[in-house]
Amino acid sequence: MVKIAIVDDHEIVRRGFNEMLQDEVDFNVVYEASSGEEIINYLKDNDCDVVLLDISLPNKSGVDVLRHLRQRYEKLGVLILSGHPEEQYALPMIKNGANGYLCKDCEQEDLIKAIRTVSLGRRYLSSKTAELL
Amino acid sequence: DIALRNKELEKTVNQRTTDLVDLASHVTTTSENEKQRLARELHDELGALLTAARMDSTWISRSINEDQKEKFDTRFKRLIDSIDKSIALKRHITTSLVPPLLREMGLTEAIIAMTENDPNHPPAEYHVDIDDTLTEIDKDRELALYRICQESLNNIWKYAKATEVFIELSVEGDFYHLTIKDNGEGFDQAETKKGTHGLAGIRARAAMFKGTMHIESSPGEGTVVKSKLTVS
Amino acid sequence: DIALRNKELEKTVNQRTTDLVDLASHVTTTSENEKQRLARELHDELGALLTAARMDSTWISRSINEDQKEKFDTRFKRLIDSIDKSIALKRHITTSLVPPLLREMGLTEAIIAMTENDPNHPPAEYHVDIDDTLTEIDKDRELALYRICQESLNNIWKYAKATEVFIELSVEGDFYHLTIKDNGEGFDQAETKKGTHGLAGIRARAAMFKGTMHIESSPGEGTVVKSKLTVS
Ligand SMILES: Nc1ncnc2c1ncn2[C@@H]1O[C@H](COP(=O)(O)OP(=O)(O)OP(=O)(O)O)[C@@H](O)[C@H]1O
Ligand SMILES: Nc1ncnc2c1ncn2[C@@H]1O[C@H](COP(=O)(O)OP(=O)(O)OP(=O)(O)O)[C@@H](O)[C@H]1O
Ligand SMILES: [K+]
Ligand SMILES: [Mg+2]
Ligand SMILES: [Mg+2]
Ligand SMILES: [Mg+2]
Repeated sequence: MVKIAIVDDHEIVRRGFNEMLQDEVDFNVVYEASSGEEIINYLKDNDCDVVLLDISLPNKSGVDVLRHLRQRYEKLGVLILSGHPEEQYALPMIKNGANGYLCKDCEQEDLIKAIRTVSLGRRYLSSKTAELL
Repeated sequence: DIALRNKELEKTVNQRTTDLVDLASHVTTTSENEKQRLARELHDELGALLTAARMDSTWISRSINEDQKEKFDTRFKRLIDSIDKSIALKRHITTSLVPPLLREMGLTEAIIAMTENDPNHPPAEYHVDIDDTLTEIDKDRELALYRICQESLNNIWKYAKATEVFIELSVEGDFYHLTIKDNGEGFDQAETKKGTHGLAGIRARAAMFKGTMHIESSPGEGTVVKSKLTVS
Repeated sequence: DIALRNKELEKTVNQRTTDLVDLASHVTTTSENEKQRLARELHDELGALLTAARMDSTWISRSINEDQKEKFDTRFKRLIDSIDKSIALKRHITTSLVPPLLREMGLTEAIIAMTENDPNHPPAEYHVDIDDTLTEIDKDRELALYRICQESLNNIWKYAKATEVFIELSVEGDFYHLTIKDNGEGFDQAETKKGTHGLAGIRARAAMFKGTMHIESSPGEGTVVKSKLTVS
């Protein structure tokens, strides 16, 4: 079972991602957080394999959350799901410890593949970004 | 008495300068605030709605019965294409309003991103040297320093024909020092062009933080733009 | 020699004034142009895309076989709702960028529209007196006069607690005279607040057209904001 948490400040977006993962029998969305603070609190008492993390969040930004999680949970897979342009954002996010970067308008297959890859402790990058790296 | 008049004039110069720097900085701040508000509305609010719309339309197009797929195929393609184009447009507008990476990653990453070679700009070698200790710059100064870099690089791309560019940011005493240097064609400062505002804008950004700006340039000798801004 | 120094100082005052007013007006103009570009992009480009997306999604939702309608019902509702909300947001952003009616109906109508009582603003009685002969104002001055009214009314709504507001626009000699007067609480001009931009913006708008702005106010006495701008 891959335990997944979704962090995004828009309910409609969290629900959408959740629905995209429904049919994967080995995926389990265990938590939805609307802020960085919420996911940080959740992970104090619960564990999870992959966090889908938005960059633009109220208060603590996605990058701050990313750095925080990276420091504390070495094995946790953090997959950035962003509305920002990949060309500018993907590399810096990876450098700051993200295990993968995907745009929010990605295809369902890519999302599923990315989660699987990251849950196995590997990195997930689009070919465009991989080339830059 | 002429000496007295002189004193008064000097006072007037200072008052005028303060008032007008104030005015320029108000106007600049208003315009930046407005851009940030717009970017937020577009990126956060509109972004969420379009993401949701995209998810729903792809889900429906996939879940529809095989025997009906063909009938709706072109419509779905067009629908998803419209949403994708809306997302791309939203992204494009947002990037034109607020500096990419600045809010999220801080000044160093944002400046480095500006110097990444881009086919739209003449190629050059960039040397970025930003003091590691500079992590706690406040948001307003961060934006001012970014805009100064941006304007200097724009000038370099437009005029300098430089092959090397140095960007250096350090803190010394009460000031941030930002130096942007190129090895390009340089220019004669005596021949000031009318109706140009880039350098004046840099000067205003520095003045907003009780700082100054200073140019060294002459034809054939490259250009150095040095700004300093108070740390707080 | 002190007389010479005097001359130089005078020159400096003038140069400073020109430079900074020039910069402030440049920033204001750039920002207005940018808003217009954005409003156009949002209205024309994004508007067209969203309208197309709305039409396609309703067409599909209607044309789908009866036996499948139920299965997709909630999804279609949500999809169309997201698109509708995007359209509403786009409209809201566009209106915040460019004055509604100004382009289409001219200054008088646009100002009257601003004074129509709106539940978001404290109620007041408005007296708008705009010289009939003022039909041929150029677009830039029209926008400046509109923005001055807008900012003054914003202040009145935020601070004045006024029950009556007078807006008067006339032309005398080489100047447009715009006076906005309220019978509200007034304020002490000596106590200038830091970090406010509204009145400074009005001053900049007037300065852009070789004009001035002038305030009369004291606590309990209401406020008058008088601006004048050159006719051409
Ligand atoms: N790095 C540079 N190399 C060569 N010339 C430069 C450089 N920077 C500025 N200049 C010269 O200085 C002039 C003024 O620059 P400034 O940025 O103020 O105006 P501009 O770029 O011409 O117009 P604007 O910035 O308002 O679009 C330029 O027109 C150019 O001739
Ligand atoms: N019509 C008015 N009645 C009472 N007080 C006013 C009026 N107009 C302005 N003021 C006072 O003058 C101050 C400065 O106004 P200004 O428009 O410059 O700034 P602001 O409205 O406070 O902020 P901003 O316009 O930048 O959002 C206000 O804070 C308010 O105290
Ligand atoms: K599941
Ligand atoms: Mg968000
Ligand atoms: Mg320039
Ligand atoms: Mg105001």
